[in-house]
Amino acid sequence: MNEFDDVALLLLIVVPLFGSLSMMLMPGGQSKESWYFAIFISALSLALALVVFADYDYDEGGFQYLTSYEWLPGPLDISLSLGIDGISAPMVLLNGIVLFGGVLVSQTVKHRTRDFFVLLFALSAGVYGVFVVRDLFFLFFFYELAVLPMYLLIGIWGSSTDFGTFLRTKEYGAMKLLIFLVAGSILVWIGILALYVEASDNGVATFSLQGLAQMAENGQFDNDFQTLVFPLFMVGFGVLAGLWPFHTWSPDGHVAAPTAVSMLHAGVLMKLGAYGIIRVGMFLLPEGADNWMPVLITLGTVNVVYGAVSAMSQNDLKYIIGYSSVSHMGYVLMGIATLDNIGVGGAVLQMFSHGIMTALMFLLVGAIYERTHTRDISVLNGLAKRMPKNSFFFAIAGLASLGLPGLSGFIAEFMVFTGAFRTYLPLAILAVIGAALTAIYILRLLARTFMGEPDERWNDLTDSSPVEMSVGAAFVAIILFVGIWPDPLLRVINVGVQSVPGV
Amino acid sequence: MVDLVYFQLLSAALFAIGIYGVMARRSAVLIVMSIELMLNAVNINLIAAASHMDGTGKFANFDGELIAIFIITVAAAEVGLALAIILRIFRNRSTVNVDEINLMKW
Amino acid sequence: MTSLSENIDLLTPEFALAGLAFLVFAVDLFLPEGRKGMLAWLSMAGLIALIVLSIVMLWDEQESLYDGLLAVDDFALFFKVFFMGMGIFIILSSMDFVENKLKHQGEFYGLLLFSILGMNVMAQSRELLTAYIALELLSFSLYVLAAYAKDSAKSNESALKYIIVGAVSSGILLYGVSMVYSTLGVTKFEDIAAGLASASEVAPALWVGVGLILVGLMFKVSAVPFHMWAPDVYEGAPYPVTAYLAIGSKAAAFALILRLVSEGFVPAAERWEQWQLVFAVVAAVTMLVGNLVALAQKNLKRLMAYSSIGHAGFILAGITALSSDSHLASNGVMFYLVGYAITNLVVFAAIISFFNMTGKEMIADLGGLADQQPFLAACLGMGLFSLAGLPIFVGFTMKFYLFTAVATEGFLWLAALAVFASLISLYYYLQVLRQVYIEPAPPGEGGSAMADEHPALNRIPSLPLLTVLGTGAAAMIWLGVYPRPLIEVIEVASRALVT
Amino acid sequence: MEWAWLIPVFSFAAAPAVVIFGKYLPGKGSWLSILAIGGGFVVFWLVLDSWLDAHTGTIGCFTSENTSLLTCDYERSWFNAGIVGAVGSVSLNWGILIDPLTIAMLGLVTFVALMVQVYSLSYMKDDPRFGWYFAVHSLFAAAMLTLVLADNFLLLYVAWELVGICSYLLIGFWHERQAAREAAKKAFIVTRIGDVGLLVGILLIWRDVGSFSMLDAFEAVRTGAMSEGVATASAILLFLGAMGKSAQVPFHVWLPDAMEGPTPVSALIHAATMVVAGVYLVARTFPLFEAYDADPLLLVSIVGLVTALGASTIALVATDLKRILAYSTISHLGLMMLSLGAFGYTAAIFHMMAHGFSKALLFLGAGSVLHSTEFQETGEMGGLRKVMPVTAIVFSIGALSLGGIPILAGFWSKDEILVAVNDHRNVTFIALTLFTAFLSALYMGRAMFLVFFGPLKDQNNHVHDAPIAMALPMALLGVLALGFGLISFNWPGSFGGFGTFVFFGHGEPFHFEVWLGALSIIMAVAAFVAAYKIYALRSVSLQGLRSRNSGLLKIVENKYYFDEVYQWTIDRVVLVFSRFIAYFDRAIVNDIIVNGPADVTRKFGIMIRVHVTGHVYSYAMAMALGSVGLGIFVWLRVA
Amino acid sequence: MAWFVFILLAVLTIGGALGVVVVRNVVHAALALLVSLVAVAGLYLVLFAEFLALVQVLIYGGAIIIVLMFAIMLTRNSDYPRITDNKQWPLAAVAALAFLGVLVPSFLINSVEGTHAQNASLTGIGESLFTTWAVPFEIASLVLLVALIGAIIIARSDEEEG
Repeated sequence: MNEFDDVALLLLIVVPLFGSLSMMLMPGGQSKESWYFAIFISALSLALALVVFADYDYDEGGFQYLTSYEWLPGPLDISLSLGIDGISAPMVLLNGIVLFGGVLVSQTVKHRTRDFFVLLFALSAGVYGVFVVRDLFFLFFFYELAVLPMYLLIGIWGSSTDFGTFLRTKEYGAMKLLIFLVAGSILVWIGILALYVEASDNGVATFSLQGLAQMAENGQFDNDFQTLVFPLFMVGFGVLAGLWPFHTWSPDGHVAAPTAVSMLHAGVLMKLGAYGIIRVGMFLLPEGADNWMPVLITLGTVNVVYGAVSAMSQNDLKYIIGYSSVSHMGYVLMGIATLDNIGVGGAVLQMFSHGIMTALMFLLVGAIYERTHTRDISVLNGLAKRMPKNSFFFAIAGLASLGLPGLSGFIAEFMVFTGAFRTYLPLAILAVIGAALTAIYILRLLARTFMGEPDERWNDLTDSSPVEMSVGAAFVAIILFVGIWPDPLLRVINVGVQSVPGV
Repeated sequence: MVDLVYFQLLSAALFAIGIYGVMARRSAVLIVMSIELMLNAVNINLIAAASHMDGTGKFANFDGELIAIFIITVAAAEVGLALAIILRIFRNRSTVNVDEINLMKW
Repeated sequence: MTSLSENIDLLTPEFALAGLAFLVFAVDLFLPEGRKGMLAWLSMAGLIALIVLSIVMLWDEQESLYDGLLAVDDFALFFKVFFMGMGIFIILSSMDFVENKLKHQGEFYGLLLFSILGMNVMAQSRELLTAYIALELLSFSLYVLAAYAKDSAKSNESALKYIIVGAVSSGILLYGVSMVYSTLGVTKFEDIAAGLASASEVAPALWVGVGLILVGLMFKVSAVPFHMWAPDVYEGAPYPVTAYLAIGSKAAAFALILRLVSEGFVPAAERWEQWQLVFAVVAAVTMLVGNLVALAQKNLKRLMAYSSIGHAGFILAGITALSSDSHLASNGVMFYLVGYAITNLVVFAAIISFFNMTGKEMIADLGGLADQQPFLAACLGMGLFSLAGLPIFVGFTMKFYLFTAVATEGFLWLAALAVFASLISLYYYLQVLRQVYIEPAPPGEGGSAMADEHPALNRIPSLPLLTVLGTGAAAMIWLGVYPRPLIEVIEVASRALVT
Repeated sequence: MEWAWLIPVFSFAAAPAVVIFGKYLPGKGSWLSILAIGGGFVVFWLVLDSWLDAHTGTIGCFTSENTSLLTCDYERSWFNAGIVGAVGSVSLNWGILIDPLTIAMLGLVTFVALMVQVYSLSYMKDDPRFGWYFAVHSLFAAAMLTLVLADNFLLLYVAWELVGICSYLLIGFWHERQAAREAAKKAFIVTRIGDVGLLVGILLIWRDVGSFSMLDAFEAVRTGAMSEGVATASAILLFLGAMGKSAQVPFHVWLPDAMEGPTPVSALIHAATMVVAGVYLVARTFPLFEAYDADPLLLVSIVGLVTALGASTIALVATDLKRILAYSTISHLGLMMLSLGAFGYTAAIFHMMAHGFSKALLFLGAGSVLHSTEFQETGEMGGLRKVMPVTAIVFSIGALSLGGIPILAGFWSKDEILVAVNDHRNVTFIALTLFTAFLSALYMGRAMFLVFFGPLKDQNNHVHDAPIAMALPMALLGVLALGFGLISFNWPGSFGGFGTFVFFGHGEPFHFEVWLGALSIIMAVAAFVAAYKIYALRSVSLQGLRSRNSGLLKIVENKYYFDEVYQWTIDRVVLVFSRFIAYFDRAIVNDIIVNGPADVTRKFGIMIRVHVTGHVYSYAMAMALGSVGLGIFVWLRVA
Repeated sequence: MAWFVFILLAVLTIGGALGVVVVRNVVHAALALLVSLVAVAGLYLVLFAEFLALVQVLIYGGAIIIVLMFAIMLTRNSDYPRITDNKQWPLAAVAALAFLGVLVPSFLINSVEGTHAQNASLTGIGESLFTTWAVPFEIASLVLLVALIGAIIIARSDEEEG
């Protein structure tokens, strides 16, 4: 290991944090300058993420880039120990990509730009942290850090939805989102406390993940305890993963959030939940996981179908995407719950692909909203004429989300199905049907919004800006790449999934 | 000879009366008086205990009386301060009726 | 028999502090009006000197004076430094306010110093009467300070309520003392432990007496149901005094409780386990009531009052978890006290400077603050997040530490409840934050814009307040990210406490 | 032969090239895709050739025993789920499977695609999205060819979905038209429903066999490793997919609407190639269908028969030229399915090709008619043979061929089907099949005569014949429609007749049931004569007939109300359900379950705050009671 | 004899106390308080705590009652006649009785059997007051100082501050 490898992961966390703090000290007001600086920071972090991902040795597998900094010795034994495995590596990459894209398209943020980026970077630092730490305390620390800026990000820069019939103010969305996520995180917190207590009763008082995982391996957590505690993590993290029926924050939150935040949130943050279930729930409480998986997979299936069905009759572009996120996270949960190496692998791949896909969608919707100031698909029409590139990208993203082969979505969903077919046949079939439902709302959206003759009111509509274009193109490229040649991603994921106990 | 317990009961009764006064009276001044009753109950208890102690040969100290002295001092100070505040309120609001002194609630 | 002069030098800081107070009074007489600001600097300089002095003199002292009335140990030293340092910041954040809104500045600072002296002795005392007298010194100063805005009806009222309820509580406490004395004949903490340990053949008067003493102390920390004075006094008292109440007197009372419990209860091993439940229940009720009622508040100070009640509940949960075999709980409590003090300082400094600018104290008035006073808003926001227990601020770390301690001592349910309560608290903190960051500025009384009616809103806060805000915020983040140094100091302190 | 994979790759390469560089190239890069498909066509000949002489396994390819299937596994992994080789891991390799069926399909697809693309050159020449059109065409060709070559179910499914999306894009090509949009959506969703069956079936097989390779599946069936239940279930599920793509009742509704797309598209996708993918699928997975006692085949034949009959009746009364052709397509697809269901494997494939050429021809003819008349209603036409002779001729060839006039391709293939049905199914089947044949002759005649015979309306005086770029492909297809049937005989020489080339189990030489042949000839001729009298000479009036069976007529004219039923289901069931869920999500889950507790908590706070009365004596009271409570608690706890 | 004295004084104490908390007129209440306090001083005598008795009479009977009287006079206004107990007095009575109910048994159950009271040596008290209890003593003086200053600051009206 050269010295870069020792600090690589630390840098991943520190760079955005540094960005956040240093921008805090920058003079406010000049939005352009802060934007440039933000691009610089996020590019840096993307580069780091790429290097880390590329250098991950998937033949060797296991945790790599291991480093540990003693933080609080003594009874609590907390240390900032870092390392990524095949599951977290793709997530780190995902965050790097989406963050970069999000910052690029945040050019449109003109009001209190500096504060916006301060919070955005704090958030992404938290996300990186969750993915790279191997200590329960810090995992929770960064988890909360990733959640808390959302309130202001949505509250200040968000937008309210008002469809005569029903009104959702951004304040409501923000408050609901934060309360929900924190409510979830307190379950996690309680679970962590329980784990620590149990561990210290068994002689080893520690928050270190691998220490606890070791104890779990030695069967020092008895079955009842695991069965009792696992739901805390399942639901607690599940809330963030949009687990039904704790999903309602997600459409409202996404709708209210500004573009970049929706991208990061639907693209990366929701993955934190699923990741937490794997990393904490399945690694530390394998038996509990085993006992609870039937419940989880059932809920996941409900997610899939419920999300798809309720997306069908939405009229707000963002609500459609929001519900589709609920539906797609359902696949992730299902995949996790299969406890089958392909299923879980599919879940992780789906996390990645959905991250890119949904980020792209929010980006494009954001671009549309910028210009038309509406997201009502009964008002929008014929945008393909006015914004051809935007529409083309949207079509690709939509097709990816309805699982068209050759696009990233297909392989992930397919793997989830495969895993589920092995384990829970009936639910798997339901899920396949749900996948078919996706086509309905996606095509409805495409037909209503992009096809047809545009109103004259859209005559002077401009296509998305070069920046948005390039970001969109990049995302489309990724979607295609993963869909056509997923191996670079999969071989990493596979080794990661293999080390999950019980798989 | 009167047993300690009777003094204790007496003090208990005095204390109860005092706290009743605090709870039941409306005039701030009367409330202060009732507080004095409570403190006296304390003193009775202490002194009685102090002077009954070494009968059982338990220990011979008069800390109780000492404490009582301290308490009397503090009580005096307390009365002074409380009355000063009451006077101030009377000057500002021309009432010492605690029913009317509730600008702040909930 | 010990003599008056024996080991007297170990009390030098206390005498010096008293001397400092007298000095302030004296100088006050000769200072012309308008130069009274000097006094603040004088007392701060004195306090700094005293901090240095006590650290140099008392580091690693392990003495017990006056056959066990007073302890001079690292625990006491820790709290001395804590209180005096806090005093400095309180003075800093009160200077403008006192300057513009109050009379008798000299006495203000003098009384402040006296009350700090009272706190110091509270942290040192190992005997009921000493503790009580010190407590009264603190309380009296606070009574006076609460009434300091003489012409404000609210201030008078708060002082009256405070002194009456306070007197009742000290009456109850004293009655407890008398009962303890009448059964044991002594009033030292360790004797209480011994008595409790053998409580089977002593009169129940002992338990009841101890219970009444606890009532007196829980009044000080405004634990439910002895909390009702807090909102009124907080609301009525002058702003700096409110801050002082929230931070200082609470911390002092907890210092006393810490010593009382760990010297007077914990050693009585299985008896303590019986008593733990008492604390646990009070803690649970306190954190719930405090946070729930806070949801319904409109007035900033009142909100802070209820929030402080809620936090008192958390700390009491920590007290519950005190045990003879681990320092985790005592560390947790002390860490929490420090973190809470710093966070509260920041929050209060922010709202004090807002009050200095506009003279408003309702939550709704904070609207649009982020636009006129970004720094102020940022500090307030960070403080509130920290109070709500979110990273990267000390609030998160201290809560995590404390609740972990509580959980490990077998009170997982209490820890879980605490976690839940802090979720409730998040809601009302966010309501304030929403005003500050999201809502537009409300129109002033004149109907025109707030900023026009209160031009001060466009000026930066005064230097002392900026100092408090800056250092406070920095400390919040530092302790939130890397609390290890502090915790190591605390470890030393609690080793002096639990041996 | 191991180069067969090039066939799709050409077009796959062409598609993005046209999209990206098209606008800089002459002809919007259309020639790129034509070149690509042309290359495919060439390679097809090579493949065919190398198969016909010595189909010995070449490098990387091997002939599996017990089947005539030649597979080439290129050891190029597409993706590996799970560590390669670890238990339960799934690795997917690129690979192709070649057998006469494949080769036949390759021929059909490459040739028709080539023809249609050439045709489109002039047909679409002034369309703004000219380049895009060709790009999608290439993509479609590539996907279709992959579908044909796939050696494993997953690859097949992928290609299957891709052709689906291409058809979606092409149907909706003129998306400015509401109808086109809806048609495209409908096509995709309806087929998608079938695809659910397909995917489930595939995964079911995989679950049982542990591999996606078709050979393994067939092997498992052969050795009985796959239980009858699984075999039957998966066969039926696969057939669902086939029904979707091949527009079998009740999934046929999308095909007529698909006529909203450009006519060449209809010719290629909705006549010759994509719609027969279903037939191909059934043929390809025939082992599954005929395994054990071949229950699925009965289902297949029934569905086929119903489809054939129903569609032909509708075609009889439809007035829109393209729709007539569409329903005729459905009906003929039905015939193919029927034949497959009746073990008429060879016949089905034969008819598939014959029909492919003829129907493509008809559509292209129709295309040139619409192109220059700009009408779709047969009522607006008539007598066009005077102004567009070439078109008239080729159209008539196609019509006659499908109508089953001897020596034209359609006749032989239909005859084969009749034989198969006659051999394996009961008399009802054969009777109805014959009736269908008669009907198809009738509506073909009707279409032909309505359009090209009778008096010429002077609104059509300006009409001109097809330009060369359109005429040439039609001509070539015409030749095939005319002569293709001849390859079914055993000619002396290497080629032992179609039946010895494409067959399932054992190849049988061409045979001919005289009475059936005669019967079909008579009926076909009769039908055409009748049609001539009715629609060309107008000497026979149907008014009486119409008025007598007006009720029946109404039903048929309304296409048996399938669309209405579906519309109703969607509006009244699906959307209502969806709205209900959406409402439930907001009103119940959100406003009650979510906001409820929050509100309750806040209200509770407001409620209990009154305990701080503001009266100092009640504070004292609280202290007293508190102390009492604590005292009592201590009594209980400590004492 | 001692019993007789004790009972007499006890009655006076309780009576006076009750007078404080029930009578309608504040001045009478103050007088009742005086009675009770003096009776308490008497009890101290019974307990041989002469010094305490002295202090009691001086400080309470002397200082405190006088101050209270002053306060009453200063705060006297028209509504004194109707000042009585507040609305919650019955509840208060219950609470007080409950308190009593907690205290009494705790004294009765195996209480300490101290018999004849002892005389405390003044010297002893003085001695320990200036050795062991030196610190509390000094702090107490500070408490008095604080109270003094506070009283002055609060009570002094600003207009006569020039």
